[in-house]
Amino acid sequence: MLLRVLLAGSGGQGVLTMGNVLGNASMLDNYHVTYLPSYGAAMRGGTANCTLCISDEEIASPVASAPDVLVVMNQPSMLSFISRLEPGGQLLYNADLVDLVPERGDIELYAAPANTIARDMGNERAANMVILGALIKMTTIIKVETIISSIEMMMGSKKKLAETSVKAIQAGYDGFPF
Amino acid sequence: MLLRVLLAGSGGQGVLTMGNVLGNASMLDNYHVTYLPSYGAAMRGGTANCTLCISDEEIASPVASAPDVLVVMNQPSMLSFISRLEPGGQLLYNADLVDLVPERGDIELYAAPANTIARDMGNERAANMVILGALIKMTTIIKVETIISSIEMMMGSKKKLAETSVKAIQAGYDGFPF
Amino acid sequence: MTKAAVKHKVVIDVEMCKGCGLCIAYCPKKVLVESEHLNKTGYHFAEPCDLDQCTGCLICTLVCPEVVIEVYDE
Amino acid sequence: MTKAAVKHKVVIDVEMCKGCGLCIAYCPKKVLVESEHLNKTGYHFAEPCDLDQCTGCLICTLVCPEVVIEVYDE
Amino acid sequence: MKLKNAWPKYYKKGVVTHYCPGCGHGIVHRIVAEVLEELDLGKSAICVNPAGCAVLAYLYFDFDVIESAHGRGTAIATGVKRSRPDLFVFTYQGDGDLSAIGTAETIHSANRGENICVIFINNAVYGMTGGQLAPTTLLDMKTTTTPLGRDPKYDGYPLHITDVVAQFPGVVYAERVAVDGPAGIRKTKKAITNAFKTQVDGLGYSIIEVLSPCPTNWKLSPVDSFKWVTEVMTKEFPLGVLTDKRTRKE
Amino acid sequence: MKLKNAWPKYYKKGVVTHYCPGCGHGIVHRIVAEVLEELDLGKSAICVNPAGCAVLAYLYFDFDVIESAHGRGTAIATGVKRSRPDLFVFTYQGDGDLSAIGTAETIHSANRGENICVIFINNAVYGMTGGQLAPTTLLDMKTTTTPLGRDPKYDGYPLHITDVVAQFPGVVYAERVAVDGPAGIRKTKKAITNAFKTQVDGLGYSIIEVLSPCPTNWKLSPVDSFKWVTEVMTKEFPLGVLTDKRTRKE
Amino acid sequence: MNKVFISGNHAFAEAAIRAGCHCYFGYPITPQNELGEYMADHMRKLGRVFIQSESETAAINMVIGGAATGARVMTSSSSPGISLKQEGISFLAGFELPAVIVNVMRGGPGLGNIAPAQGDYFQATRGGGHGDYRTPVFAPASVQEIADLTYNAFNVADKYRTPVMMLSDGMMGQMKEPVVFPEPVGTLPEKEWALRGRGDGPSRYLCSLILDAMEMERHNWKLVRKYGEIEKNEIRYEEYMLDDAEIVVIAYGTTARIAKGAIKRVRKDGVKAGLLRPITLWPFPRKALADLATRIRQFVVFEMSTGQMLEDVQIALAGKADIVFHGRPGGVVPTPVEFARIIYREYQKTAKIQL
Amino acid sequence: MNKVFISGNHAFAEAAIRAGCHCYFGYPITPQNELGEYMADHMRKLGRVFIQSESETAAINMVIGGAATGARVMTSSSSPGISLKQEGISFLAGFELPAVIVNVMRGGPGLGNIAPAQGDYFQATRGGGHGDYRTPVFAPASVQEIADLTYNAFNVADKYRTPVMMLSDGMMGQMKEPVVFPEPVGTLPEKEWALRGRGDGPSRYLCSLILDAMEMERHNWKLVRKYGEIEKNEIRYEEYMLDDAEIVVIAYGTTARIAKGAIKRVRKDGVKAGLLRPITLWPFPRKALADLATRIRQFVVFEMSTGQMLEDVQIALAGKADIVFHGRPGGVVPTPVEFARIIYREYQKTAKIQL
Ligand SMILES: Cc1ncc(C[n+]2csc(CCOP(=O)(O)OP(=O)(O)O)c2C)c(N)n1
Ligand SMILES: Cc1ncc(C[n+]2csc(CCOP(=O)(O)OP(=O)(O)O)c2C)c(N)n1
Ligand code: SF4
Ligand code: SF4
Ligand code: SF4
Ligand code: SF4
Ligand code: SF4
Ligand code: SF4
Ligand SMILES: [Mg+2]
Ligand SMILES: [Mg+2]
Repeated sequence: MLLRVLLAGSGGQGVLTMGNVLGNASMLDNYHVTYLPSYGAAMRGGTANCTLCISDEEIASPVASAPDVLVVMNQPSMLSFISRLEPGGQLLYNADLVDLVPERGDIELYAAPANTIARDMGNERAANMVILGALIKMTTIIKVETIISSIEMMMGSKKKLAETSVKAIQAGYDGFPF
Repeated sequence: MLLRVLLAGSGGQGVLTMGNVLGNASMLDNYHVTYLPSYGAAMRGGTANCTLCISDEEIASPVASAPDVLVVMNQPSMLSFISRLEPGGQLLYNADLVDLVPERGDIELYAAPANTIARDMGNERAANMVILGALIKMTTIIKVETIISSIEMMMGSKKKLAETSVKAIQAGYDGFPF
Repeated sequence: MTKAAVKHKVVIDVEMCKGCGLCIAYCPKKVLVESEHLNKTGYHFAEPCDLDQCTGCLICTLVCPEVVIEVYDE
Repeated sequence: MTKAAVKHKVVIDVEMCKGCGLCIAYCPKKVLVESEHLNKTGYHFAEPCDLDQCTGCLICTLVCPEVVIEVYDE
Repeated sequence: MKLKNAWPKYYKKGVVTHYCPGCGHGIVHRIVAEVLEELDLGKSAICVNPAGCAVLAYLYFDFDVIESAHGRGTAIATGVKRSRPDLFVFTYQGDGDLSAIGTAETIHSANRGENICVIFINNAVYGMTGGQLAPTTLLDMKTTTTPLGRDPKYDGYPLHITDVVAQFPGVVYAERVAVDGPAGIRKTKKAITNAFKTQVDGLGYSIIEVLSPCPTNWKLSPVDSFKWVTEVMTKEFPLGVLTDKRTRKE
Repeated sequence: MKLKNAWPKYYKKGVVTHYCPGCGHGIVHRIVAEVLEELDLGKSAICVNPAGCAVLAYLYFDFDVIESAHGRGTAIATGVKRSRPDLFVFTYQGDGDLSAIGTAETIHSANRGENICVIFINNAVYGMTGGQLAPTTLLDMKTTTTPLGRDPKYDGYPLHITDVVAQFPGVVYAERVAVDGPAGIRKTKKAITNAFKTQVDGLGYSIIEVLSPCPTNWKLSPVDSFKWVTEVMTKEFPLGVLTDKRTRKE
Repeated sequence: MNKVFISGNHAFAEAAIRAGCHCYFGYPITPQNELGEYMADHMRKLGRVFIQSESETAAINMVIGGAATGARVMTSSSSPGISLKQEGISFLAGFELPAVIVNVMRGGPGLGNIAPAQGDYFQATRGGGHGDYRTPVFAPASVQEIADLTYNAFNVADKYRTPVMMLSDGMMGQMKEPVVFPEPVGTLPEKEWALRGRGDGPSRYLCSLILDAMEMERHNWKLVRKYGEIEKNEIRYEEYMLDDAEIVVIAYGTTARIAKGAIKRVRKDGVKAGLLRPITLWPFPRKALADLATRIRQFVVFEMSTGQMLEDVQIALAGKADIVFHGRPGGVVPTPVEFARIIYREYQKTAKIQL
Repeated sequence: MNKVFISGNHAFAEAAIRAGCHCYFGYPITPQNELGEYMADHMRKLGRVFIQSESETAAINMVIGGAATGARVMTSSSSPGISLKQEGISFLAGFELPAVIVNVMRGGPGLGNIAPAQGDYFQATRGGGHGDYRTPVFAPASVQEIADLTYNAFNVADKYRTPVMMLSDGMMGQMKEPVVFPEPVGTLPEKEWALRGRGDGPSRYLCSLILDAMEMERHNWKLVRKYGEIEKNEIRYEEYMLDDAEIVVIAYGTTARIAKGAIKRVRKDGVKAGLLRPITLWPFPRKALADLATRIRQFVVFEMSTGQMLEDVQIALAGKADIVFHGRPGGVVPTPVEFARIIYREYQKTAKIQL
């Protein structure tokens, strides 16, 4: 099994954090996993994305020209990446910041009102964690408990932040599909 | 035919000029010729030397580990180079500045009171040219006329200097063996 | 379409605007505001609201790093 | 061999001297002169002539780049 | 209906820059293009680009540009100007580029009094590589390589390189200005105009240091970045003319 | 019979230097050895040698020495001192080494206020390579690469790099002295003593610029070279203390 | 479980710290900035040395200074910055000073770009600097291997008194993978040659200047003997599915792991492909390749360059087998599918020949 | 007769001036100081440009600036200084800017010494700089050839828009020989690509930064095609007594002329020895060597290094013949007698085998 996930959004949306939490969790669940962020000048424009490859065997390339799963946090990322999604792949997007989804018949679509949910929970910046929760429900390869311990492992120091993140992940997990 | 000449003395004695005049003359007489000076840090000490290879065919190496002819202008150079002279080779030295000639049975010795002669001619600094005159008389491969035109070619601008040099060369040429 | 009352017109290329807010902050007449809409690049672009106040002083164009503001005399 | 009359002795390692002439020029008592002989390296080395004049001021040792002058008290 | 602010002739139209929102580079770029137009230098201009956030300036400038290896701008400019004294030659450099790796080239091109102009964008950090310590970083300022703030004990002091070269006889005009609001931007344009004229008049080397906001690495909003330049940065780097030898007789 | 001038403990005995007759290097070498002895630093000293006529100084110095690539002395000294702050570290550099190819290393080691000493031998030429133009060459002075004399139009002006670094907060002691006679030599020794003490006291960077004769490339006798330093060179490079921050409170 | 999810750039730094690296000197350059930033975060806290130098040139010379005192020292950069270190690396080799130099390669020549590439192979293995010298070059193919080989690089550097190059690329530097780090070293090797002040002993010096040509030649041959030792003891490579292989891929670092993916694919279709992955690029596993050539006719070389390691393969195989080269320079990261296609194609060719 | 008795260093300079070199930028270093000093004497008088730069790094970047305007430009240095130019040379290659770079090699690594050596062969032929590029390398073996090849180097540089390296050594630079110089060039090639200000045309830029990997790759392959052209058209070598040769010496520059002397000697004793002297080191005359290998078994490689060109010979002969290497690194200049001894020895061996 090899799952290639591409997460995309704008700089401030915590896309890389999402990827790191997921990658770390995959490690905890003893998968082979690679995480590759966009880097350098690419970031200047304000967009950020990262690719995760999760597998039960050695991973050849951390690059995914055609990912199996695409997660987009805003409109511009939707436009730049949807065409790369593997036919039959799954698309999960942040319904609050994406109003236009280009036509593609050959993929599964899932919308998540991430900002709304996060806002209702009192911290809109946790929208990425809502999406993350939804993502693992959707992909079913990582246990939610693992994600949570992954969060605690990575944000251990920042108790407050960890809690809200965990709440957001739960919300996204329980809420999916919306 | 290949003649390898090593000229050695102290910085101020015009050893390199000597070599250049001889090399230039060899060219004028249509020989193959190479001139290789000591260079760089070696000069700091105050000694100077150069090697000429004069031949009627292409010259392989401008270096002469064992020259056929050795010309020394002062005592230190005598000490440092005499051992390198090829057995059967010719040694020409400036008798005025060399009082000790190490024992070597297998070479021809020629002394020239270069400074004295030059001083008598009114310019002690021309001692190198006196020796040069003696050298070509001794080696017989370069015509004295050629050396003279070589001088004029190289010092053309400095008339005065050229004249004294020519006079000194003649003196050395005519005087040899002393 | 221009409104008769307005003496100056300020045109912002909203798609090229990066929503830095400098024009808004430095406009002496507070003519410009941040739109609640996002442009395609995802920025809350600047837009004129109270154009009647505009004196055509060009300060907004002076501070705009993206050179996307045009100011017209009627 | 020291001369009784002399209060100071100046010893120059002539073989290591480069004949730069600095000691000769700066000796306030003109004690030192350039030898007409050459050392093995070919330099006209410095040598004391009028040692009686030497005050042991050490200026010669101060200016000598080769550190080859020794000055002794009797 | 008349357009009051005509598009600068030597600036490419319709290109979205790669700069972060509120970055000072965009503003200085526009000024450079405007001054070249006003002095009618665009046709003979050659700009030497830096390695730095402005590395892509050739996509925006509409006059001839040559890129440089990081820090070597003034050496390249020297080569261009010596080879073709009739061309108008200037470098556009960041503080890392000009005052760290390019120190020797900066000092010696200035000391030779090369007849070139240097536009020196001081944003107190390495922008392009992600906000590391620059020679110009303020004391106690946090950067990605001074996580606890710049400590003079280890990292040295903010380097005032423009003040250094201003003292050289070969440096004819040097001024420090700031992109921190409408007034500062106007002064910046005036200063760059003076510098460019200095070369046109064949007088020699000129350098304009521009204190310029880097909201991204300063972690401030563009508007706060402008304020920070005025309130904090100019305390370490006072504005003004550092030398003006234009009237000096040869 | 008592020897009045004992041999300097940290200077090798019986070695003929490769220096030309009357070269200033030999004199400064001796002074360095004497000061190390007087301050009892010879055992913990590490000297960074230049590429220059002094490249072979390790054959004469009787303390630990590391050679440097041309111009990089202060970078190497920085590495040594940061790694082993307990060692006494100084560089010995020529004017080409320190103020041409080594400009960036000189400026930034000084600006970081490294706790090292720099002994800067200014003889206004590149001695080792045969007397080419140095940044410190005087105007109109003939060298093998300025056959008609240094022309500021092409070759720039004499660079006063010690004055430059003296202004840095990290530079605690800077003085210019001259090897031009007994008095100058005594002053030179005093200055080097001050510099060495500065490091011992942990105060930071010190640099001593020594105007030093190069009879060979100046084409003057050793005695005339001394005179030339006094009469000509000190006009361009005035002697004196350029900064002294030793009493500054941290 | 002390497994951590970490990037290659951070792994270089953490492994160095655990190997007892006492000084880091470096200058920022993408795609390896995180390495220096990690050092900035950790070294001073540990009472060790971090300096962001004014340039790469200064950094490599600070490395010389630190190494001269016997400390373990590291610097890092990417392609253009590594070019600026070449004079210094030549000096390190001449001085016989140990140091670890990390090159996180990017696209070139010139400013090029910041994408992963393998265009500095010649520079790393042939000595981009002047004079007769070599530097051991390690080419990790995973973040775990970055940790292990960096840790080991310090030992090799000390053992042979030589600069060691870690040759990686932007993808390796940026990518995160799970890593188990080696334990921090206990005591470090004693270095009697290090300069620490003469103390009560004789004075000493470190220099690469040897004016006498005969002596210099002796020094050169001494270095050659040392390099011979390194060739004898330190060659490393990985063999992957070679036992029954009829076509062998030679690739290192990023291209090697991609090649593995390709081999897995083609094996599914019965194509008997294998991989020999050089882990040390110098010394290059020439003998291992020569041995393969006795039974295998067909070799494919994959590089993210226009063909540099290719020359080492040519020298190793000495005409005994056919070599096909497939390169993707300039920052393009090839895919397993792409490599698989090449392997199929070449395999068919030989197959035909066999009929 | 316009024959002059002149040193190699001066011949480099005079030939450049006659080739229309408009700018010289350089920094002093032994053993090539006389080159820059000659330029200092002549260039300004001719209304051309001479600058003694603050460093080799600055010099190579001034070269970039001068070349960008379309002028013919030169710099020169010796081994350590050439290492400092590597980043700049990589940029020249990336920019595709023509320039002539002279390396008068000395002993290394490190500061080494100032005696003649051939230890920078790898650096010159493999690109000591970063990224995928090559530079044509000419290796003169006499002062006359220094003049002729330098003159030609400017044409090659312009024709292919590439930096060209003149690889020489301290002996060549210091030695004087009789030389007849080529006539000064008339009109120089028009360079439409040069930057001269946009004037009334569109603005242009010169850059080596190509962020898009695909585009960068295209650029890399474009360069490779260009290098292919150079390999097709510019390979030069000298054949000496090869017709009946049974043992062939491969050597360049200084070692080649010494080898000739050795061959003359051994020929006297009926030893059928010959010489193939590569004049271009890159592109290397691989085919010429391969052809020889079809009839000759025994090759001897002479270098003043520990074995660098040796690898090009190995690649060229691809195992088809035996290769013996004899090197004298560090500044030692071998003698014809010494080389002759090696040739005898090897010749006897093969002779035996033939029985
Ligand atoms: C030789 C070399 N070293 C390092 C780099 C990486 N680099 C590119 S730009 C830069 C510094 C940018 O800072 P600055 O000059 O201040 O410009 P800014 O981005 O802040 O405008 C660095 C370190 C490089 N490209 N080349
Ligand atoms: C990289 C490099 N460039 C050039 C040289 C040649 N070189 C050695 S010393 C020197 C300059 C010496 O002048 P200076 O530093 O003033 O010392 P001095 O000999 O005058 O005491 C030069 C150019 C070198 N060794 N290395
Ligand atoms: S022109 Fe002046 S008043 Fe009008 S919007 Fe711009 S800044 Fe405001
Ligand atoms: S200043 Fe320009 S970019 Fe910034 S918000 Fe205003 S219009 Fe947009
Ligand atoms: S000690 Fe004084 S007086 Fe005596 S010789 Fe020396 S300088 Fe002259
Ligand atoms: S100063 Fe020293 S070297 Fe010079 S002449 Fe006197 S003793 Fe000799
Ligand atoms: S990082 Fe700073 S300097 Fe670079 S573009 Fe962004 S704001 Fe401008
Ligand atoms: S050249 Fe000058 S500096 Fe060098 S040793 Fe001779 S006198 Fe001293
Ligand atoms: Mg900056
Ligand atoms: Mg000097």
